[in-house]
Amino acid sequence: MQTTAAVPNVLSIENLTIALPAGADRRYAVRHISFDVAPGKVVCLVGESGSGKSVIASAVMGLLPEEVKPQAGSIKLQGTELVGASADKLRSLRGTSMAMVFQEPMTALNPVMTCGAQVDEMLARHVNMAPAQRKARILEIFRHVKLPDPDRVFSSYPHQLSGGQRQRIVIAIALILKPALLICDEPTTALDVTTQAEILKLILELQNENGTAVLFITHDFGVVAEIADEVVVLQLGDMVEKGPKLDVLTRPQEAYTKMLLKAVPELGAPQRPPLGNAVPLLDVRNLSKTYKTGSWPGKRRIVQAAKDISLSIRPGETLGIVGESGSGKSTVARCIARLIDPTSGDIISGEHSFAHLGVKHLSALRRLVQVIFQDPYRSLNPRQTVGASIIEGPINFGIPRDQAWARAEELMTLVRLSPDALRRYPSEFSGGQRQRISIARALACEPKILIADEAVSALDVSVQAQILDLLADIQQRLSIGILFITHDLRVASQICDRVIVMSQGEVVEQGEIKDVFFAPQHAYTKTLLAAAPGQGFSFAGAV
Amino acid sequence: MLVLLVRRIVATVPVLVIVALIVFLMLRLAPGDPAAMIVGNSGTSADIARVRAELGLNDSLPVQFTHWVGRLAQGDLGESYFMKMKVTHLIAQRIEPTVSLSLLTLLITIVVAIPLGVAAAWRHGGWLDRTLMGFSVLGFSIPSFVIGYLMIWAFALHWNWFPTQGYTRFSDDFWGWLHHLVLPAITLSIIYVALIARVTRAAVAEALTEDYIRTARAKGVSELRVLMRHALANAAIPIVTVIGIGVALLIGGVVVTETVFAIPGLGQLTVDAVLSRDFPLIQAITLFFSVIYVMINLLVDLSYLVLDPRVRY
Amino acid sequence: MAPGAKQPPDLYNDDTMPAPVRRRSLMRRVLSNWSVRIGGIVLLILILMAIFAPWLGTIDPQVMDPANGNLLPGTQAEFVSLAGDSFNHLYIMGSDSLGRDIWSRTLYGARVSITVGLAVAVLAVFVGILIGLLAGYFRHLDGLIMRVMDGVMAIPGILFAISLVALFGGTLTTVIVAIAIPEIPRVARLLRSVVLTVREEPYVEAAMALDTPTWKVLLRHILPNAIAPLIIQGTFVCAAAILVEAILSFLGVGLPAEMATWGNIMADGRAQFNQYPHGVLLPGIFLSLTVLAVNIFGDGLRDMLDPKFNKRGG
Amino acid sequence: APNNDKNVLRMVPQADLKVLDPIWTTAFVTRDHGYMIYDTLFGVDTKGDVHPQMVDTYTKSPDGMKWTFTLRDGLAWHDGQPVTTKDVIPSIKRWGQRDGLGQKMFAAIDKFEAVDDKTFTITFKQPFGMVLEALSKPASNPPFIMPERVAQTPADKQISDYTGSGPYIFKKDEFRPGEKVVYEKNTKYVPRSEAPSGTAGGKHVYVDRVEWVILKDGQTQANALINGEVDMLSWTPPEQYAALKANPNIQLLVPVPKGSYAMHLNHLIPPFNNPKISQAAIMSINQQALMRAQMVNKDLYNTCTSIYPCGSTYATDDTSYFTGKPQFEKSKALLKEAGYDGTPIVLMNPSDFTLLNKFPVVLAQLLRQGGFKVDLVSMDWPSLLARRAKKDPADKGGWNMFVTGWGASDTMNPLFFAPMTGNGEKGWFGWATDPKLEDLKGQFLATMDPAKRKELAQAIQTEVFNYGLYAPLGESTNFTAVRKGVVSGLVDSPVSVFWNIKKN
Ligand SMILES: Nc1ncnc2c1ncn2[C@@H]1O[C@H](COP(=O)(O)OP(=O)(O)OP(=O)(O)O)[C@@H](O)[C@H]1O
Ligand SMILES: Nc1ncnc2c1ncn2[C@@H]1O[C@H](COP(=O)(O)OP(=O)(O)OP(=O)(O)O)[C@@H](O)[C@H]1O
Ligand SMILES: [Mg+2]
Ligand SMILES: [Mg+2]
Ligand code: NI
Repeated sequence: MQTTAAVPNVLSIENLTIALPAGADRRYAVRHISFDVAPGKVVCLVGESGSGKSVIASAVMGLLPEEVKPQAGSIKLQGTELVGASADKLRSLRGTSMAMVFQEPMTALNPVMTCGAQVDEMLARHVNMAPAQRKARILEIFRHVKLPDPDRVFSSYPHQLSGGQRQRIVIAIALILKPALLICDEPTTALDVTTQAEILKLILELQNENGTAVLFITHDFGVVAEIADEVVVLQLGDMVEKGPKLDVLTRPQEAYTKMLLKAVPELGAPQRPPLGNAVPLLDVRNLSKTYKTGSWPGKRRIVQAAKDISLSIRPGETLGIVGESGSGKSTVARCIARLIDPTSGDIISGEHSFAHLGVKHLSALRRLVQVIFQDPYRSLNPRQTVGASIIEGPINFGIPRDQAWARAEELMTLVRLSPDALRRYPSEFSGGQRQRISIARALACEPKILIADEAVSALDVSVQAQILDLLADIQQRLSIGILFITHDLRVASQICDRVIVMSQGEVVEQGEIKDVFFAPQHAYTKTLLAAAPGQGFSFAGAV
Repeated sequence: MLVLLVRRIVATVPVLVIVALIVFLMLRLAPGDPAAMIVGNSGTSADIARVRAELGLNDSLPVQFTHWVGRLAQGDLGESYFMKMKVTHLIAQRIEPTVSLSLLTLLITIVVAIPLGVAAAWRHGGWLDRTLMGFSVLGFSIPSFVIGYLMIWAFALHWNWFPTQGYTRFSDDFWGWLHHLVLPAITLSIIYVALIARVTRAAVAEALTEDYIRTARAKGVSELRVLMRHALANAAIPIVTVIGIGVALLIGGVVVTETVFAIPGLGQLTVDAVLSRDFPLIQAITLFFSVIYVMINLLVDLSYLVLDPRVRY
Repeated sequence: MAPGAKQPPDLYNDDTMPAPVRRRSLMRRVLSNWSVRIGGIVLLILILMAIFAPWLGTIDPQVMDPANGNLLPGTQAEFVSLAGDSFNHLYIMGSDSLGRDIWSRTLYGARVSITVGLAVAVLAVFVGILIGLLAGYFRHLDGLIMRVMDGVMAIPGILFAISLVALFGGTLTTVIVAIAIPEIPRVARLLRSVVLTVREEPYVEAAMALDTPTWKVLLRHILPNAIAPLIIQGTFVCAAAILVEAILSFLGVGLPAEMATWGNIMADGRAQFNQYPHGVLLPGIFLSLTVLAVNIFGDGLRDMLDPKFNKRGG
Repeated sequence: APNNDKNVLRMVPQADLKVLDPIWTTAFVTRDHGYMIYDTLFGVDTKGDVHPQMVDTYTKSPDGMKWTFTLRDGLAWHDGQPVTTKDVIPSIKRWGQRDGLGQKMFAAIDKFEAVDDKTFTITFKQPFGMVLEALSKPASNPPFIMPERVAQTPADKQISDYTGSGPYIFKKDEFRPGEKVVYEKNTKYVPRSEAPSGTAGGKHVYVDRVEWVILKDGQTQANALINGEVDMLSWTPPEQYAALKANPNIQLLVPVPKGSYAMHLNHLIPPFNNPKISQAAIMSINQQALMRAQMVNKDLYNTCTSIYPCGSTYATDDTSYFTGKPQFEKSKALLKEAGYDGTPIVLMNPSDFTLLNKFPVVLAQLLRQGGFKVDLVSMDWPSLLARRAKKDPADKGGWNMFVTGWGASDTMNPLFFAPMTGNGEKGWFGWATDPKLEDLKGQFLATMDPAKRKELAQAIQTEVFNYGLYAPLGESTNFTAVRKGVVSGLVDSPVSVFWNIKKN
């Protein structure tokens, strides 16, 4: 980045160290961080969860929680020192010189204020303009961020807009005063891939237009590949590596960076053991589910979450279901596991049909099908030891306690945890470890089919890679069928034999990975694939 | 909107039927005989039997209940056993003092408690917060009659600023009305301030941890605006909900406060009616209070529509 | 390369996974809270005083000596009981209008108040749990149960208690039941809402997938996670019950007037509040102190146990 | 704020006025209300002598079997209509259906007729010695005269028209039960010319308006009086006596004679169906301790062993074994003799009734000293009233004993006193069966000779103790508290009356 040395940096951070209060998981949130952001450039901060990315962003904005304090170093915004600046000073800089876009578009906006009013606050606070002028200006920026029907949006409340639209509002707020620095803290993580692609495009466009400097935080290397000029890699608060995008992504110097890159799954058909023409373990035919919510005297609402879904799973096969949020993936999974009652259709295994059996007669299905859920923090009962959770199923099926316990110890080894861990509580484990425990719990019932509902989506790439690997290993050994639900096409392509693409409760396309992902037929599948960030980058291959 | 209102009102009917049934059974299954009470000290057993028959107390319970409900459906709540007056008339006489006391209390509470709660939430953990929470726990812990007696002793007897008892009608004399209500309203509002301040603090403190507060701060708006326009506006629902639930507390407090300050309101009427076993009166008052409670909470529910644009029934 | 960068973890060796954080035991965490400590110690002292009342300079709380009525605190006087025994007695907190020793009555009254508080809390919480579990888990019962609860809730608690005690007579059982019933819907609602949220938790779904029978799901998975809010609610119910007992006595519909309870002592004292405020204020201090201690204790517990304040711990 | 309006008298009555028909109920406060708005044919003065009130002149035949009465001039209802014998006769008849003495009188009456608008006669078929006492009866129920249309209300229905001919007019539209009762001066009332004394004499009214303010709590009553918010407390709460006495702005008066308290026993069921056991209970009484406990201050009570008000016509201290002082040993001996089996006696305590709730507590301890087992059962006053009507065994919802209070007007004459019955289950609660008592009462009723009456009164007293019917616990002085220098002119009377009061 020698070429830009002549232009003064918009943001320059030097040797920044931020201490954490006593009792936190480590002493420093970040240590010895130094990097610059030049005008018109995008600097990406990457790192696993907890590496200190957000803390840096908050420090720049002056929005650190009271108990977290910068201890050393400096943050200069267009030459103004921000460390130790007064609250008033920071407040006047916020919005005008620096602005921020946050991760959660769903919660970043005040739910009881209209969108227009929330943008207007920015103008009312910082510039002297008549209300009518302000409104004109807001409508203009709404058009600029490509919000449809700006007039309606102006008087809408956040909940009346989609996630992508809300994020556009947040961006409009951030950019309306053309700040010199824009900080984006995982602005697209919560969005669907297609929306994510649009938002990223928008940010780049606006940045180019105004020459804004952008500090972009993400843990998704696809996004990094898409957007960054420079990359800063963090590990547990330490700066591990920094440099221009291509250097870092294709010629990483540090082992940690290499490890991270290697863990990023690739979009490509992997080598999977061939499947015989075995009899399906489970046949799902024309499954539909309609939710009816609201009870008298409230209003009734009807959602048709799954329509006419048919699928089958064979031993040793991994069937993926992909689709955007709300497309009905989880609904299908829950119906198959009979955690909810399907409205119509059939679930057949051997000569049994399970779709409409009463809850008391589901034992056979319970033995056949087990589920692993997305959120590792909530899928284990916090008040039960891990061991008690694991042996619960076997005991329910009539296996003596000792035997169940012995089996649990074996399973712990299988999922690469120490058998001692059985006596501990879930809160003593990290997210990845908990997910392994969930797998062990599911396996304890010796199921033939494992349903993994977004089982790796909440995890860091490195941990995600471990779990995927573990699943593949187990499948190979036990020859079970896996129904793998994900929204991440890269992950799906890594682990599945076949995929089903769902949209709005319906199957739009299904088939082998190589067909669906590399020769998609349906328009929806095509958009989905086109929107995946970082195409053309082969991260693991770089190492 | 109108349909909604009607539906919600209709939905309260089963609740009120249950209230009516509970109250009726409670009264009839209890020992104690209004007839004995009416007859007085020098009456005899024969007198009691005569009065029982006159009041219809010898009929079977279902008969008595259908009788009562039947008349209720026609809007007739019956006549007091003692005072030959319609219970509706008796209740009507007592509404004004109770409503005045409650409204004044509510006013004091809202004016005092909400700013305090917001301030405490803002300086979460600071001295203001601690003092306020200390006060609020204390407010919950001192029986209101003790507070009432101390108030009378200090402000009415010692300093002579306020009357010790009684009530003046609003229409007769506004200042007299206010003069008579200041002490009771303050007494009654203490526990209520404690409650609302606490809830406000908790709700605002929680709102302050929300992402949109960070967004607001990132815009550089002033702290006061962050507190009022963003945090308090979003905390309004729990606060209003508790104000609604607090009506039950308020009614309980009214009974005690009216006794201490000899305010001729519904609270006193209740105690009187219970102590004299005036069944029709007890039934009517309880039903009346229940209707008030249900209606206020209906109002609270409806207020969500205004306070939170996300709420749709 | 930045100094101190760590080696990448080996994908297949679990030893380098973040070391498990040892959770401090719940008990120790709770006891480290100042509110819990202060509230707990005060409560403990009060309970000990109630238990050891006979050895704390007290006399029979019922015996009276009308000639020694309305003595000021600290008076030493000759006590002549109706039975004719006489002895010298120090009236630490003075005497009431019948010449009964307020200190003795207050200490013995602590037994009643604490019993009422605890019994009401236990009763309300227990019945509330049953109803809440039923309503929260068996959705078809929910409508009916909740309408009944709404009905009970719509009757102002004090009115209900006054009526019940007045009508059925002031025995300890009636008073406890009368104070507990209005609290039940609140506990039931709380529990129901907890059940409704907890039953959506993935671990409950997982338990269902493991073929765990419903009653076991309720007892093992749902109830334990509802315990914290219930204990907190229980402390507040307990505090409220102690106050309500006093209010009932104050209104003349509480426990029998001759029984030594804080409410009765104050009800007796209030007749002469202006001349002899000690008859109300001294037992009042004990009452307030107890309620305060229970409230502070509950607040402390809430800070420690409430999931809202304690996001991932559980 | 202080009530400084000279024309408005604000006072706290003895209790809350709920029932407005003084014939229908015996409640003291309803009787007081009756004296405000109604007039009676005869009144009694403080000495107990009877004087004509609405009656101008009367004559009786020498044998006392026929009486003729003439109403005085100027009597008018509040609505302006004149009072005539058409009103008087149904009024007295209605009263005669409810009142105990009235019932006895009508049992003896042969004819009761109007001669003209002003004159009526009563003819007896058997001797009845208490005509004037009955027609002037100050205690509940006094024979108030009501308009004909009102008097025709059946005796077991409450009246709903409150037109009277007394010195005050009841303001029905301002009546708020539990809050206040308002009376206005009856400007058309013509008082008698004699000086007022008791319920007799000239009933002059010097204020335009009397407001009864209902305050239940003693402390509140005292506070209100001290602050001048009310002018007068009809019955000073015992607990407030000392404070009010010490207050220079308050004056304490005693316009009404002392009241008394009595222990009543249930003679229908064991153990008090045995007179010996009843006597044992009476021997355990310690009047001094009981009165001290209930009345708080020694100025407020005295012991009195007679069943009649001490100092009144019939009172004597010839009270058989009863001394008012505890005789525990004798009591125990008697119990042994009678074979008391140790079943606990159910003593009812009206714990909400501040004028009665301490007696039972003390009494229980005394009875235990006297060898009884006692089950002190607390309840509120309404429950007590209900329970005392139950004839079941004590352990099945019945009762054995309770304490209640009476006015001097009740106890001054054995025939006025409701509990003085020996006719078994037809009688008052406790249902004593004592033919001798009934016989003595009959004789008392028939004679007009004062000396004979005195003799009979003594015999009745002796019989009461021998049977163990009930026992007096002592007398209490009921002070009326007024704002000193503001309120004056209270009339001494057997029952509370509120005319002749001046305010300045
Ligand atoms: N208020 C706080 N109190 C204590 N520790 C904190 C606080 N805020 C952050 N931390 C700690 O600081 C470290 C860095 O957190 P930060 O939120 O910056 O991580 P991140 O890189 O943004 O992770 P993620 O990808 O999960 O958002 C973490 O270990 C976190 O636990
Ligand atoms: N319990 C429920 N009651 C009513 N509607 C529901 C319920 N659960 C899900 N839905 C609706 O059904 C639709 C499908 O939801 P589902 O959870 O199956 O989607 P998904 O594909 O798993 O989405 P995500 O990727 O966000 O998990 C959505 O519109 C959702 O709002
Ligand atoms: Mg972050
Ligand atoms: Mg899902
Ligand atoms: Ni006034």
